Amino acid sequence: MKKNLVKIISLVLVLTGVSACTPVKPWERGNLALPQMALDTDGQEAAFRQHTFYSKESASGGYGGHGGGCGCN
Amino acid sequence: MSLINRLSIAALALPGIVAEDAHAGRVDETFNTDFQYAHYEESNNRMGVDVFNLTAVAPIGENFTASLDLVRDTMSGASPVMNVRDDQGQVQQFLSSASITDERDALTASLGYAFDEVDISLGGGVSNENDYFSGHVNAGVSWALNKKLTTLNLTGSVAFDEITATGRPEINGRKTSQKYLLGLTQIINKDSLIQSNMTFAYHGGFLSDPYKRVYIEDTGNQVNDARPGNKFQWAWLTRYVHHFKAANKAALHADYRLYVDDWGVDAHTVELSWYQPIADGWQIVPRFRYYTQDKADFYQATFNSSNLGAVHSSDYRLAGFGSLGAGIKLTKSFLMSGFVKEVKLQTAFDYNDRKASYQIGGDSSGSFDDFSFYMVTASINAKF
Amino acid sequence: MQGKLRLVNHAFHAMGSPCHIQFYALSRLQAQEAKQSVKQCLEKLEQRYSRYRKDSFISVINNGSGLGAASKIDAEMAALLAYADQCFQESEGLFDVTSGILRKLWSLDKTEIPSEEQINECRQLIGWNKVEWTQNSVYLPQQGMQLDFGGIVKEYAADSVAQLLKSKGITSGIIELGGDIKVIGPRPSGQGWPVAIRNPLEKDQQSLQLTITHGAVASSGDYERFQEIDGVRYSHILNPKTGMPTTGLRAVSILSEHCVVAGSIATLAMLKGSKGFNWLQENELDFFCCLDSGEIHQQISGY
Amino acid sequence: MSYLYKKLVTVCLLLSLSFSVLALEVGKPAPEFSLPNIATKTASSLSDYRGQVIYLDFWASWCPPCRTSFPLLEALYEKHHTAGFKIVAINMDEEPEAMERFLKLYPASFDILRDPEGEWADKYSVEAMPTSFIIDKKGVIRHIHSGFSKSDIDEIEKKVIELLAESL
Repeated sequence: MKKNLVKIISLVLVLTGVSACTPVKPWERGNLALPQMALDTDGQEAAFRQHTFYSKESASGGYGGHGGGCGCN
Repeated sequence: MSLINRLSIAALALPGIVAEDAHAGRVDETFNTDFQYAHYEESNNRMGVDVFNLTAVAPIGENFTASLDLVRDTMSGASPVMNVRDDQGQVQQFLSSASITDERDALTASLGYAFDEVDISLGGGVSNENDYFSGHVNAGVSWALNKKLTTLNLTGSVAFDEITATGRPEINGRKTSQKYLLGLTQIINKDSLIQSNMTFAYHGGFLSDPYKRVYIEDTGNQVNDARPGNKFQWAWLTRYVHHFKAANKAALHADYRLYVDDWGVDAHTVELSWYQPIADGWQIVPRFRYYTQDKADFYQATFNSSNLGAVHSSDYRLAGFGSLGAGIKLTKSFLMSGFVKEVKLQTAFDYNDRKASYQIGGDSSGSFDDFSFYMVTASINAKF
Repeated sequence: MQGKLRLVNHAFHAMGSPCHIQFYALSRLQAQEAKQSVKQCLEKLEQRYSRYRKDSFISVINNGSGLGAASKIDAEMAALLAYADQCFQESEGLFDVTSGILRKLWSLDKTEIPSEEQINECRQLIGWNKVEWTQNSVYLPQQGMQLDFGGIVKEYAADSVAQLLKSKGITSGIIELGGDIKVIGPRPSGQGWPVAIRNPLEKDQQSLQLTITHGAVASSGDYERFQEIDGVRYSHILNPKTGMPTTGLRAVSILSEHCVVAGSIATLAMLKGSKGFNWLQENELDFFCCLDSGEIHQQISGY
Repeated sequence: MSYLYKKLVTVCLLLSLSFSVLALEVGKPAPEFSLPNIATKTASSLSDYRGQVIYLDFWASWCPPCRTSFPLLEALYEKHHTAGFKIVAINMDEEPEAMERFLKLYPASFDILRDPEGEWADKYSVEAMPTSFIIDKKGVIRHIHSGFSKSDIDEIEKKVIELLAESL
């Protein structure tokens, strides 16, 4: 049962993610481009924290991937 | 990736061909360097770690980006080896001697290439400790679609580890791990975005901890930690970021991660951080973390010969417990227009309390494993 | 202030076919220098990769086949081998740069179809997976094996010449080497360059008129080089797995960013024989093709 | 990943692929506009620049390539403005303060106009930040450039010189 539950949830999520967005024009990304909005500011600090938790707990994974930000160039 | 892209990548190696400017993507032109010192310390002077980390990311030409990461860890102090049940029937944790110090050096390098909407990257690295060597290679594709509002991420990595445990010559365990990530980052509106990633990890080989043992009560003997020869981990992380213009352009980061593995561990992680800009480049980031996991099927604090089984472990990391943590980060950035474009200073302090009683649905019987730890980081980043 | 932009037309012969370049130069000197560098570039490529020249780099490698000693190679040859390998994988073995020797059986003077034994004997010497190559050496293990970069080098030359002229400051121009076309950049007015693809049925009648501002066009198929044996028309594209000329498609033209990629896809489509037309559609390629039946199809969106 | 799961992901991706609106093309006349000029506080319009070669740039302070472009554009402007070359930089920042902080770090003597609503960015169907259009003396768009990296300035200068050489 767990496997299909996961699939349904992920489908719902992907769909909402795709359709829920009001189209943001390239020049309207000022707020999204702010450093505090970035998913990966202070990469070294995030890596150290995740590495520490990973070596003290069983769970790991999930972090990674690009996206967000100003979408320039 | 289309047939044309696959052939084009192969064609790009031909000296006479340079990627067509108009079509290849262009990389961020800033040269980025980071240096961080970090310290980790556990309660009742168990384990302490000092970490030095240097990272450099440089654009090469218009389409390539190279990155290099160097890490030096120095670990010292004791760590739990076994649990013993004393004559009052209480379980006591037995620590290794405090003298062990260990140094780990790691190097990771990667090269990225930007097409118009697709970025690919290839990388690899090695990590060396006196009893543990690890080498890994990784590859990643990031595809920006829907006018860069949606980003699909796909990464894969394979690692080969070799353990030659000090004092345990009969062990020389090899382990291979494969990790895959499928993720989607979607901009929801001008003020918020969501990222959802799933990771799948497959490990095979020597997965036990050569320094840990289990205590068999009825015979009083000790046997080595023995875990299954393979492990599958699945994690599903969702991160939501929202901008609050009224709060001086602050940003809330809310993360939730569901984790399941085939050793019987289910875990939940919640992390909330509030990025609060103050004035002229200062920013303060209070954050909160809660983690809970149930125990692995083959974990017990102590065993007896009837329930020992082929696989058995008393490693506190496989026990059932919860962890509550809080922290504060302070950053200050200087924007300049000369050769150096930005300098950013960062420092943070985190305190985490791990307790069996914090586990959701736990019976808090494992309080002997409880401990707390704090983390301190300080770093400087320069962009050219 | 430099002189006004002048259109330069230059026709010549290279790589065994008629060639023609058009470009806008800022000065007479720049035009002269550009023509000179194009000539040198093509001569160098011909000297390295022409099968007809006994002293060419490729002939040296082919003559060393089966003699036990690998030949040292440079970065460009290594990249070509890597590219040939990619084409071999993409085509599940159909695009094989060691299948050039089949041409001996189907040379233009032949009057009847080669026998079964002749074909099998020749096919023993074919097989890209037998070639032992590394970044700096290549060795053909069997005596008589031959590498043949037909279908890659002429198109690569077009890309190289375009890149060379761009580095000389020419930003507007077009190159045609024996039917393979590569655009350096749109005309100064921003308009594209007129390109015509010949109809394989009536040799002189043009059947497709395009104006392209960027990218490349490469064709494969029997516009001119075909063979008629007792009334049957045989293509000069040979399938390495059967040793026989391909059927199904009479000619294919592909549009893509790089000429070398367009060329190998065109050859690959021909090699796919009757499945070629669907293969072109499935891969959403920009193409113009003519089936054996004479039917003409085209699917051009990006240009 | 099971077959069903892969099918679902591909379906969603196709859903999200939007079709790019027919953008302005080279060879088309540049749409007329009129926007407030931050120096003169009055409105400037495209027709004010008729007979000159214009580099029209849509930019914002938060976009890194814009930081790269401003010093190079300033140098280009100083070099060619006497020959009838104009730079019109349309700022899209929501708040003027962000733009002013940027201009303190990257001073510009060419014209800066304000379009916080992005009304003209829509009409010029700007697809990426920054996007620039080179417009000839007759008001026709002759070059469209998206994104910006250091080496682009040579190609831009070559185009500007070429258009300056054309008669009206």
